[in-house]
Amino acid sequence: MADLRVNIAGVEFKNPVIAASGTYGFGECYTDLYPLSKLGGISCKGSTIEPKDGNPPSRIAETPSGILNSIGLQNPGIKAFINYYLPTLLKSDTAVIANVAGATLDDYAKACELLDQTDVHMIELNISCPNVKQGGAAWGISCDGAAAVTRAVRKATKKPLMVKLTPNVTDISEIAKAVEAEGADCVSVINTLLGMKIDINTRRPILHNNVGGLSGPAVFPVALRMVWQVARAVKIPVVGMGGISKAEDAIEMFLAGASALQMGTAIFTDPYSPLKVIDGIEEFMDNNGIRNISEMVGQVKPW
Amino acid sequence: MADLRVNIAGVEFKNPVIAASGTYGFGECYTDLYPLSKLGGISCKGSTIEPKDGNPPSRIAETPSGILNSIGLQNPGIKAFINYYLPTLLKSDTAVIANVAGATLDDYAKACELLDQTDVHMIELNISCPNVKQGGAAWGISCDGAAAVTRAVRKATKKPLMVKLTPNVTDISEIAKAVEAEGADCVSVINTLLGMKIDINTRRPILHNNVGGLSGPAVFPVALRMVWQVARAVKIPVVGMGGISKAEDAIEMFLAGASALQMGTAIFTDPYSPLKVIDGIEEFMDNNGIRNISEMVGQVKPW
Amino acid sequence: MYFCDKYRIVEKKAIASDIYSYIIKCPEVAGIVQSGQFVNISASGHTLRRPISVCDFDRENGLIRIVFEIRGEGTREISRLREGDYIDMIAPLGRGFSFLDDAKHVALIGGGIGVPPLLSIAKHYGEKAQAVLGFKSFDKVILANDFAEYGADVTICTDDGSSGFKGNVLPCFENVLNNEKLDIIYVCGPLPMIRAISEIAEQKAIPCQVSLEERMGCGVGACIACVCKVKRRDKEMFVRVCKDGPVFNSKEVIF
Amino acid sequence: MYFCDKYRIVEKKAIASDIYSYIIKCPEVAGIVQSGQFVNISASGHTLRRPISVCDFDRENGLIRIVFEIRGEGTREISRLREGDYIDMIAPLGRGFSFLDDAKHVALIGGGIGVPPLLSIAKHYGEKAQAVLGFKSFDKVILANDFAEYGADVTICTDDGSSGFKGNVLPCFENVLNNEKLDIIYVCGPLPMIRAISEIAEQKAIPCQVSLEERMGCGVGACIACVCKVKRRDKEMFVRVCKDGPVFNSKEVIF
Ligand SMILES: Cc1cc2nc3c(=O)[nH]c(=O)nc-3n(C[C@H](O)[C@H](O)[C@H](O)COP(=O)(O)OP(=O)(O)OC[C@H]3O[C@@H](n4cnc5c(N)ncnc54)[C@H](O)[C@@H]3O)c2cc1C
Ligand SMILES: Cc1cc2nc3c(=O)[nH]c(=O)nc-3n(C[C@H](O)[C@H](O)[C@H](O)COP(=O)(O)OP(=O)(O)OC[C@H]3O[C@@H](n4cnc5c(N)ncnc54)[C@H](O)[C@@H]3O)c2cc1C
Ligand SMILES: Cc1cc2nc3c(=O)[nH]c(=O)nc-3n(C[C@H](O)[C@H](O)[C@H](O)COP(=O)(O)O)c2cc1C
Ligand SMILES: Cc1cc2nc3c(=O)[nH]c(=O)nc-3n(C[C@H](O)[C@H](O)[C@H](O)COP(=O)(O)O)c2cc1C
Ligand code: FES
Ligand code: FES
Repeated sequence: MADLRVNIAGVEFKNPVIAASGTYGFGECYTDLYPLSKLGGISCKGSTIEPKDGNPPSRIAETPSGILNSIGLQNPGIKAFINYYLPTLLKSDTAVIANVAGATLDDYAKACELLDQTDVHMIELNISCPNVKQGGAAWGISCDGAAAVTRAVRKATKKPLMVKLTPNVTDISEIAKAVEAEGADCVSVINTLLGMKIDINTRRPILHNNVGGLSGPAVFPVALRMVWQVARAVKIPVVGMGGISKAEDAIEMFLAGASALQMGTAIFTDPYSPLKVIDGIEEFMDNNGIRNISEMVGQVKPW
Repeated sequence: MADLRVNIAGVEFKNPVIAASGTYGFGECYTDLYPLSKLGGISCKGSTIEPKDGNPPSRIAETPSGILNSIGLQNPGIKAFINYYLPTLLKSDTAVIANVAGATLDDYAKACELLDQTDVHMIELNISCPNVKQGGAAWGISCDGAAAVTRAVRKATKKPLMVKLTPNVTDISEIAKAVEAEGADCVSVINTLLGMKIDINTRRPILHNNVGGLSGPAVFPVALRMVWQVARAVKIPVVGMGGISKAEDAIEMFLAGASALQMGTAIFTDPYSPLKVIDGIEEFMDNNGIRNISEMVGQVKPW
Repeated sequence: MYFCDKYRIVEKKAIASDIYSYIIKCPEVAGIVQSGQFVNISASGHTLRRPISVCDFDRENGLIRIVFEIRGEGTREISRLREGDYIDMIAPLGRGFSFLDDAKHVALIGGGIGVPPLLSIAKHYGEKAQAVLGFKSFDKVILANDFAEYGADVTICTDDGSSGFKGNVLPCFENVLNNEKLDIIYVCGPLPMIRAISEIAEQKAIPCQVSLEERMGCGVGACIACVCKVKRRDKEMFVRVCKDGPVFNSKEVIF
Repeated sequence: MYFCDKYRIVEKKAIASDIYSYIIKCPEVAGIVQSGQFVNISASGHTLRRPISVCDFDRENGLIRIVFEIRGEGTREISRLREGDYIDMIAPLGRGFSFLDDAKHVALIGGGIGVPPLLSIAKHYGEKAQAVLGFKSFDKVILANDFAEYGADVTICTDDGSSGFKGNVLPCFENVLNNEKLDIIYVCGPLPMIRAISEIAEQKAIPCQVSLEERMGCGVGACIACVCKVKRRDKEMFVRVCKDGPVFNSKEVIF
């Protein structure tokens, strides 16, 4: 019998499948179908120190095997998260990751200081939101910026810290090394690729923000490559995501070096997909005599 | 009646659809279906100063709405191109673009010097091949590198010069500005996104090169965004490509700022797709009272 | 409460040019669905589902009916399903219309493919309902008989006059307004139409419920993609069409 | 010369577990196709086509036959086509087998889904052909009768012995070798099998033609994706399986 548990930076996940930030709200929207406790964990919708309105609609568009979104970090603010959503989440028998975004170092540090006082299991630092000028993307695209945020936050909290990297860079492994050096406990790879779609009749971008983040199966090959590159560059665990929609994708991610996974867009297509992936991983492990996820992590044999 | 002609850097194309480098060989492989003269032009398989073997197979893999390739610039060398393929191509009543790759500045300059002596209509500089260590990608990912290659080649030839940019960078418009400053007559956007795929049973990357370039409809949103960014950053024409498979994609590219297009992967799916796109563009123009492609170029109205 | 499952299409009909009506056997959904709620349908080969309003339902027989138009590749794919095939949907979703217990005269104003969600309101109010339904042209007219069968007084308009009155729904609606003291108005259709009717309702101080559309990601409230702007407690804010709507009180919507 | 069009499937048969045989009406293709050539089939929803060998052809009636196994999503999609449906293919492609005019004894060695392309060779040589066909197990055995009907002497092997001889094709092939002086050998199947037979052929100085597989992009020679390594004029080089092959002289292939 395969053991699906993974331990990332001291946090135990009952299985390696985590709902990706921004696609699962605060865990309350899918409980009609199955309890949150089925998932390894949930990364909550990105929170900022103050409440945020987000971008005007339309905020989403479909593309071949993918979607573009430009939500723009609409959220009720970190205090509402802590006071209103977190208590329920902590009772739901799954690992809870707070996802934090901000414009200034101070924003990030303050939000994490507040989280430090809670029982949240982990903090994911979004330094890569492509949809708001001040959503952190400016931090995430340079080693210096990424290092600065990590440093500021590392001082503010002892919570296990996961830094989420943007794929919109020339060399993602350099950024990963920079945040590792500043004390990140793990990295999540990848956030969305910046894309665009235009309505040829109105001649306007479909997204009111003009551009948005591409996710879904279309980006999987890019995500896998980046997970592979990052996993070879750093010693801290890598949480892989970007286009995972089936168990095979999950196994590829493990082999490339991911110790756990997040799934987002696939949930829109099929809300049960995380459970199917969990089952599929277990089946694959049983069929191949693999007892522990760790036996697969990073085991790709490059040519 | 719509006029489909476009003029890019002094070269006249009878229509804006050009076969993308590496996907149409030297124009000889699809003539059983229709003559090359139906296309606006052809960008030939990338040539290097010496013949090149390319990477070991497998060299191609399918991904959701896309493909990965790692051909590795297998080609008979620039001299064979000039002596053997070019003469026939020049008789085929379409615009002929030589695509050049290299490892050193000298390679690029020498190949372009040789081409300068020929009647080829345009040179496309591939400084972005992700599939060979020395395929130019190292040049294409920094402004300095891109500028250096462009400068070296600009000295070697008076031919209209198109520089092909890689999407695997943090800020593609900076690179575009750098090559514009060095005398590039136009830019082509984008080459492939670096990706990966793993066989979960053998635990080996499917591509023998481990990683390869992602193309096809999956990348269209990223390509469109980059065309838009580059077109706003430079004054020289932009030739758009990356995932174009239908007339609607073509119109989106024009609106984002492309003056002409290249199509590659879609030809594998349907060899007639370039002709269908040409017809579709014409139909759209007729239906919308557009007489000239230029009336659409860059006409997206951002929010 | 909602479900996500595959349900059998027990009847498929092409009811107008590019417009289809499906009756779907889904007792658990039919048992709880409310007027104005919607279902989110998986379209083969597509990453996002397509939201379609529930047009009618039959709790006893466990059936719901949807009516949709082919607008793009997703709805085209859904239209390829055949009688007996299974349709993959998340349902029922959203907040539907609410009814006034003591209403005597209600107006249902629908435009094009905004007409279907109004049908189950007509069923509720019977002869109290006046339906003004606008379409592009005669070949797009749908459900006129269904409204009439439920007792509604139906007026048809078409843009080109090829069926009923020529022009949009506004003149006919003004007519209704002049003839009756309306207790409530329900509107669904193109945004300009909704906006125009809402303004009139506001002027005349008639309660008005509108059903809005927006591009959706999850359809269940998780992604905050599908927002519209409303004013609540004097504050403008984005709320979710899929969860906080699709039906809103017209007075709070900022168009 | 090749074509790219949609052609009607006039007969579809499931001939073994997950293995299908299609007979396709395509007079222009059937008129020029050669043994060992292949067709490149569009699989709905997939970016790349799937190469499948021509198994047999009937020039008079304008028919070709293909036999394929479901190996992944693309072949599964193709297997969903029904009799009467149209199949979108580019055909005929590649360089096929060549025949020896004065051959008296030829061996056809096929493994699994490598068996189909050998059938039209059997047709050519009739009783001169000895076919050794290997499969995983009895439920994967295909075309044995077809080879026999064309006059070939057929030996079946299965890995698990559930049909014919137990084991791979090698022992049976050695048997044939010992009994006859072979003029030429044709091989198609898994690479290890092709390699083993090629080595024996080389030792015994018997001409040997092999049909190779490689992942393809264009299928028509344009993209240089599908290469294999060969030695020509003392130089090792990559040549295209789709255009320079799929059939090669075993001596030149560097496995
Ligand atoms: C709550 C709600 C109820 C609806 N009820 C009905 C109905 O009863 N009958 C009916 O015919 N149509 C209805 N629609 C509209 C219907 O959802 C769209 O026509 C459909 O999504 C278009 O998909 P497509 O693939 O054909 O078009 P495409 O343009 O190819 O779709 C591309 C993307 O845009 C989205 N999209 C496009 N148009 C709309 C739209 N108007 N609203 C929301 N998303 C859109 C699609 O869902 C998809 O994600 C409703 C929409 C909403 C939000
Ligand atoms: C010249 C040639 C002739 C062939 N003849 C036959 C035949 O007669 N009958 C038959 O059943 N099969 C034949 N094959 C193999 C067949 O092409 C593959 O089984 C099929 O492409 C697998 O596609 P899939 O979508 O099912 O698998 P997937 O693994 O999902 O395919 C993914 C990608 O890999 C490629 N691929 C996977 N396996 C192979 C393979 N073995 N060879 C080439 N590409 C592959 C696919 O084409 C596709 O691009 C032939 C292959 C070649 C090259
Ligand atoms: C609608 C939507 C909203 C998102 N919001 C956030 C967010 O608030 N914070 C964040 O770090 N990532 C956010 N993301 C990115 C996802 O967490 C994930 O990195 C990305 O979608 C790639 O994974 P996928 O292909 O499985 O969706 C969002 C993605 C989507 C589609
Ligand atoms: C098989 C293959 C080979 C390619 N070879 C080259 C090349 O030699 N030189 C080059 O500049 N681009 C090459 N490209 C990139 C294409 O020209 C094009 O930039 C890319 O595929 C994106 O366009 P598409 O999505 O329409 O294919 C190649 C692409 C493919 C798929
Ligand atoms: S579509 Fe996700 S919140 Fe409405
Ligand atoms: S598949 Fe393109 S050259 Fe063979």
